[in-house]
Amino acid sequence: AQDEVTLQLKWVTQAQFAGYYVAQDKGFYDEAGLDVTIKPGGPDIAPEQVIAAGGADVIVTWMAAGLAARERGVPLVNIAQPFKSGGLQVNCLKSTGVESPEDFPGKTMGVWFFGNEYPFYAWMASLGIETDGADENGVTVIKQAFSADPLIQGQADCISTMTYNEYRQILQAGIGEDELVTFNYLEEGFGMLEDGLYVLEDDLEDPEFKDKMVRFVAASMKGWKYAEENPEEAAEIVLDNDETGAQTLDHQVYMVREVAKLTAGTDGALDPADYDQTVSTLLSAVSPDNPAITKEPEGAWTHEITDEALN
Amino acid sequence: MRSLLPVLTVVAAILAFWYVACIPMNIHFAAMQAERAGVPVTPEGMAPRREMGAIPLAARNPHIWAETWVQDKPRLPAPHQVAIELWQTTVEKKVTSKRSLVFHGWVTLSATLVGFGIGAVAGVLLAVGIVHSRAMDMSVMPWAIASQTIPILAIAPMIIVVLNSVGVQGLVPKAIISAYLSFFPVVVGMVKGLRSPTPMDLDLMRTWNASRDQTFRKLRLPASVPYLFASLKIGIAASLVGAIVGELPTGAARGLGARLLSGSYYGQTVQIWSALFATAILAAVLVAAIAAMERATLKRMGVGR
Amino acid sequence: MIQAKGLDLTFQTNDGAVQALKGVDLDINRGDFVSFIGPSGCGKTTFLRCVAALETPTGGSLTVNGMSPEEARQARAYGYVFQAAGLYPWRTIAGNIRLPLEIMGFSKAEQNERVEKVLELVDLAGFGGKFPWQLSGGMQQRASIARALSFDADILLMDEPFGALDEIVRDHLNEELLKLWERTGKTIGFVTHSIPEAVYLSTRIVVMSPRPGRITDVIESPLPKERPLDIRDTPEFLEVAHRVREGLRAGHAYD
Amino acid sequence: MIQAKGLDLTFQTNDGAVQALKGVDLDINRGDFVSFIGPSGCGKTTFLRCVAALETPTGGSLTVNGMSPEEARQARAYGYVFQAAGLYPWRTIAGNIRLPLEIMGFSKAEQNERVEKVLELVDLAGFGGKFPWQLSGGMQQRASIARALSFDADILLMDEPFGALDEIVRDHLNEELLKLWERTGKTIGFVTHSIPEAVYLSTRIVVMSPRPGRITDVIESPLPKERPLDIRDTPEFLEVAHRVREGLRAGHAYD
Amino acid sequence: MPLVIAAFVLWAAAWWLNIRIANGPAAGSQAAKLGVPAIFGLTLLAMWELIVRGLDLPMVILPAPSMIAERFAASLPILWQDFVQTVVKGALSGYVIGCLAAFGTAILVDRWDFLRRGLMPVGSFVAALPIVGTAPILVMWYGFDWQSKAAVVVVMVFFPVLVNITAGLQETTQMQRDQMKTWAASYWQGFWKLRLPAAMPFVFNGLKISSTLALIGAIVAEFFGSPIVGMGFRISISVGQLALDMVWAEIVVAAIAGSAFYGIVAFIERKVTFWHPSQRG
Ligand SMILES: Nc1ncnc2c1ncn2[C@@H]1O[C@H](COP(=O)(O)OP(=O)(O)OP(=O)(O)O)[C@@H](O)[C@H]1O
Ligand SMILES: Nc1ncnc2c1ncn2[C@@H]1O[C@H](COP(=O)(O)OP(=O)(O)OP(=O)(O)O)[C@@H](O)[C@H]1O
Ligand SMILES: Cc1ncc(C[n+]2csc(CCO)c2C)c(N)n1
Ligand SMILES: [Mg+2]
Ligand SMILES: [Mg+2]
Repeated sequence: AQDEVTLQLKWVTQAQFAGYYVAQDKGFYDEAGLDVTIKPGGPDIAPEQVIAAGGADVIVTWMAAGLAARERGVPLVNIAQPFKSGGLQVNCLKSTGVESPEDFPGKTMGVWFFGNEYPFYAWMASLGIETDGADENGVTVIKQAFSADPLIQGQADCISTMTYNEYRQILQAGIGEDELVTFNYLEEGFGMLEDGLYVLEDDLEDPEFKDKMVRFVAASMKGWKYAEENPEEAAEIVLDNDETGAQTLDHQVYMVREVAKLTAGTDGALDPADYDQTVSTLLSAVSPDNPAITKEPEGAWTHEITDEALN
Repeated sequence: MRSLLPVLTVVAAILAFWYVACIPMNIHFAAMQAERAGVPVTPEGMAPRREMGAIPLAARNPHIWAETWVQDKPRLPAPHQVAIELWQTTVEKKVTSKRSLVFHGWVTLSATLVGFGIGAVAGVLLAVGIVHSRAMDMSVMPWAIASQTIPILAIAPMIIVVLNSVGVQGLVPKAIISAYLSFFPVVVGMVKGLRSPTPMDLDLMRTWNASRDQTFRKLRLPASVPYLFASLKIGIAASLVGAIVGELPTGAARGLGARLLSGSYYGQTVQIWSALFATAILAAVLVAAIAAMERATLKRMGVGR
Repeated sequence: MIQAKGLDLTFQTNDGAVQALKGVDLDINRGDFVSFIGPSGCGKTTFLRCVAALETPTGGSLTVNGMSPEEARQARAYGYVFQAAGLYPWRTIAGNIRLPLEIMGFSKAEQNERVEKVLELVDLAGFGGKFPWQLSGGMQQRASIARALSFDADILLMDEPFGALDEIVRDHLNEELLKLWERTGKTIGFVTHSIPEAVYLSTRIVVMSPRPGRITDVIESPLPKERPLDIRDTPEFLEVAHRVREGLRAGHAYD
Repeated sequence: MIQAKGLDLTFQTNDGAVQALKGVDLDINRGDFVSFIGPSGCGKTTFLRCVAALETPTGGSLTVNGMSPEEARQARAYGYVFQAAGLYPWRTIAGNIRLPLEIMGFSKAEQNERVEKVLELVDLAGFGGKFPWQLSGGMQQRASIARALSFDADILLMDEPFGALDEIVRDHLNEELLKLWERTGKTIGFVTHSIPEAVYLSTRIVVMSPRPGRITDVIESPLPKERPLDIRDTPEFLEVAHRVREGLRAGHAYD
Repeated sequence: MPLVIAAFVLWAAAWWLNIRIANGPAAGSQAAKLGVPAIFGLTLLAMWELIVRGLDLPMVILPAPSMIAERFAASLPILWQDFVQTVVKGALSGYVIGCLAAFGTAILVDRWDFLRRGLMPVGSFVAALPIVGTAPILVMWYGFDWQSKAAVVVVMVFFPVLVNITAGLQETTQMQRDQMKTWAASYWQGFWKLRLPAAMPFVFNGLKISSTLALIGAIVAEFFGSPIVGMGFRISISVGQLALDMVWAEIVVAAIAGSAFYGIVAFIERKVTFWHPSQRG
């Protein structure tokens, strides 16, 4: 019989998770003897909470959120890191006069919360910019809903976007690339590892579970490779799996291509240097606003799975 | 149908206002597109227009008004856009299609109905308990009121997660949230109804030496029926809201709630508005269904005139 | 039949105690038609409710057929008719009359038979299938009397049963009630505000006065059992009515 | 004063037309006390409402003080007292009596003066600060009469004003009303169901009968203006009462 | 497990106590009226604590009441800020605007029956639009600060209040209206002196229902975009940060604020409609 695995995503069904859907659809999981259930996420779903409650075996989340959960008693361990680089960026309208981070004070900035706010606070802390209101050394932060509307509607000077999603929505709304200023967190030195696979530490002690995960990671990476090579087909697969019927093919094709840029350059094994960078960035900006972690985490990642899976 | 003419008048007024409102709402985008297409707009250039209020801009560019009613992702879609989307996603799509509002409506409806069933039964039972036990009356009622001041959207995710952890998922968690919202009006109405017999009615039962159970079945219960239906109508509307709220944290998978949400992620306002209207129509249908049951029941009871 | 000795009843209310009945002595014999009359608040209703075990006296003794009122209630010793007909709108007239029979566990066949009989008795044969709101006020009140008669209790307690009806309908029902009483020989306790009604119907008229509620006069009626409506214009009748009025006025303080 | 000639009023209802008044001829003179009596549905209320311009007749003519009823209403020619006291529970007794005065734009000072005066007139001095529900039914009804008197209309129309009260209170109010009428010399139209009440109060008794609503008899009272309550036991009184009852019975068909 | 059993034993004991009090001689007293629900509530809390501890539930699933209380006490300044933002600025202003608008509309609807028959069905349809759908739209239109929250609240409370006021204004009896007519009262005299006071019990019914709606609406609207203060904001980000104790602390604030809001409206109702039989006891 097939071994059952439940995967909880951090967001709704879209090409951001193409690898998993492709692996599912192309039978890679099947071949690995797995029966995988992929649960889409959403704005009110904390995958860390779902796994703590036993609702999933493995989750996709961002490392900052994963480490924060670990400090709060959900012992998450990173077992694989399909995303080598991050797609999170800040976009500002040129017309607001922003050219570099020095111009931020006095501006209104849209930030994603729900565990996505950690990189932003770390960046602002290092810039010495306060986040309690617009004046000569502070910005007004608003909790941006998960869309690009605030920039398009002119409610914010700068907003958070993902390269593979909201950025295009801005462009499609008729705002030209030449009218935008883009700050990439990675380039600014505040990149944090995005979509990784995390499981509960205790589960890893079970050899059977480990074996399942080895097969899961191997099959998933196969899915990611396939998606990189066949963007159109991958987008179709995502579309088939989107139960809301809200996605459009051309957007998903675009997204697969953009996501491919993020998964490029890794076989899925976590690069400890990236991990260290994420941790040191987080620790550089500990504050009540930014309660991600307060001390160096231990045992938050392992190569045990990827070593076997990707031999 | 004395109300037909007034209703049509009001609807016409709303539609007219709606079309007019689309102009300032969508004028900035329309101006930009027009400029790209080479149509002259005043003032020229994005930046000065951004500075300008929507109404002055609209006033100075009447020739592009029509463009505000046909955009793909407008701030405010025009009525006909919503109507067309509704038509296409209900009638023209196969009901099994993921893009069919009938499909999503059914997902929401099934959770609504199950939740409403649970909520109504729980509400009636609680009301029976409250009417028959002073202790329950005194202790439960204040907390039932307080329970309704809790923002359901805040605890819905927790309910989903907790139920998920014990292996309950799919329709049931949504139904429970939906039940949580619908039980309260039913309790309140049913308590009122069960207490509606006058002291005289109750005394009469006493003179016949009726048991508690007989008094309940032959007096309190039938007397409560009109109250029950009144509160069921409120309850089923609340149920629908609950089912939709419950859909938000279930992974935005299926249902009208998921449709509302996913529409907002991609700026698809037309989709949002049509899901909204679909919900309101569904609510109206559900309430009308209860009202029809009410009429039939009361007529059978001889109370309806 | 019904014996009250030194009956007291004090209600505890928010603003102090209300003495609704004080030292009420009264004997009602089998077959009597006793009317209670007196100004508002003098305890007429309260007395009837004590008899029906709907209130518990706070002093004195009260027996019904030699039992306590509570035992008599359990034994279903009386029918009670209120001022408002109090028919259930969701039951037909027949259904309403059947209700106490259902509760008391009569067989279906007997229920039907009795319903028929009492409908006849109150002149409503043929109306069993109607709903209460399809009937006039007077007809409703007759149905409510039929309901109280249906299970053949010995004692009929009526609290202003015709208070809400207009005088002509009321006259008519008075006549009917009198015939019914003769035919069935029941013991009737009857509360009214109307002097002519009390005099016309009763074998005995109990005049009460308030604060505290007590009996001020008990008047035996010299009128014959056979009483056409016209009797109300006879000197004997007026004489009794006068006595009742005097009794009332004596006990009544305007305020 | 009030003149009706061939007055007709037909209500259009769902199940056909109801002829509430048919060919009503009546003259009421200044200072008359006219009672209307008749079975339920005979059009007593409807007639009073026509006079008060609350209904519009469908035929015939009706004048009040030589004006149309509508003009008389605008001129605030009458006070109307309904069966229920209809006092506003959120106003004190004085506040209720002041209400029509406020509406008619009397000055504050005059309002107070008039309120005091009519409270005295109906024997409620000192109760102005109470709320209606703190008073007995009889007192409420007196307050409602005071309210109708407060603005000194010539005509007082009363639709079963004492119907809801018990007989003793009613007797008392009848006496008071009679005194008031003598003192003020107002013209009074009075609807009642009670024969003794009608006979006791009126200078003229209008007997009506239903389907269609019409006047069947108008009885002039031979009683003197001065009427102690005891007058009701005199042969003259009984004689009039008997005539009224006969008149009623003639027009009344039991159904 | 013993703790879980203890929870149920405690429950049985408290229930028994409540039955004793409720059916005892002191049942009508003020102390009993407060004591019985208090005992019930405290029992629920104690059971919650015992069960969470007994089953060793992780905090990120369900924090124990003691933890919530601790968090509550430690976060008073934040909770206060959030309360001001959401309740005072968002909910209250929206409530006031919504109620006033409903009042104005009710007068129009009351004067022109045509409008009533047209507006009421359409209004009930519009009222059925779920706020989870309308809130994002209103945030898009009115911005991220409290104005959009107030707008959501206005939309939520408007119709229930309108329906109740309209029903209330029709509450007068034919007799009362006829009486006004016999005094030749004008429309506005009849409105201010008769119909409005008579409508008050209904008006307050609507105001009470709306008071809890207002609070929920303001909180929910913050889920769809807000500044970085507010109860809904705090709840949503705290879930993301797995600070469930904070989430519950905010829920406690919401429950207290909601009950208090309701209580205040009910108190004013008692003062204004002192004359209504339901208030006279
Ligand atoms: N349940 C009660 N609690 C407190 N007081 C009561 C209660 N029932 C009656 N009373 C008081 O007891 C007194 C007698 O009341 P009762 O109803 O017997 O009078 P009644 O003669 O029937 O009057 P009415 O003619 O108005 O029906 C009154 O003062 C009344 O207020
Ligand atoms: N608004 C109305 N619409 C239709 N029919 C009406 C209306 N008002 C009265 N009627 C009918 O007109 C007739 C006379 O009614 P009216 O109220 O004048 O009688 P009444 O003599 O005052 O009776 P009661 O003694 O019951 O008060 C009745 O048949 C009644 O049903
Ligand atoms: C459409 C879309 N919007 C934002 C993100 C960024 N992001 C990554 S995970 C996550 C979920 C937060 O609950 C978010 C918002 C995304 N990936 N896709
Ligand atoms: Mg009584
Ligand atoms: Mg009448």
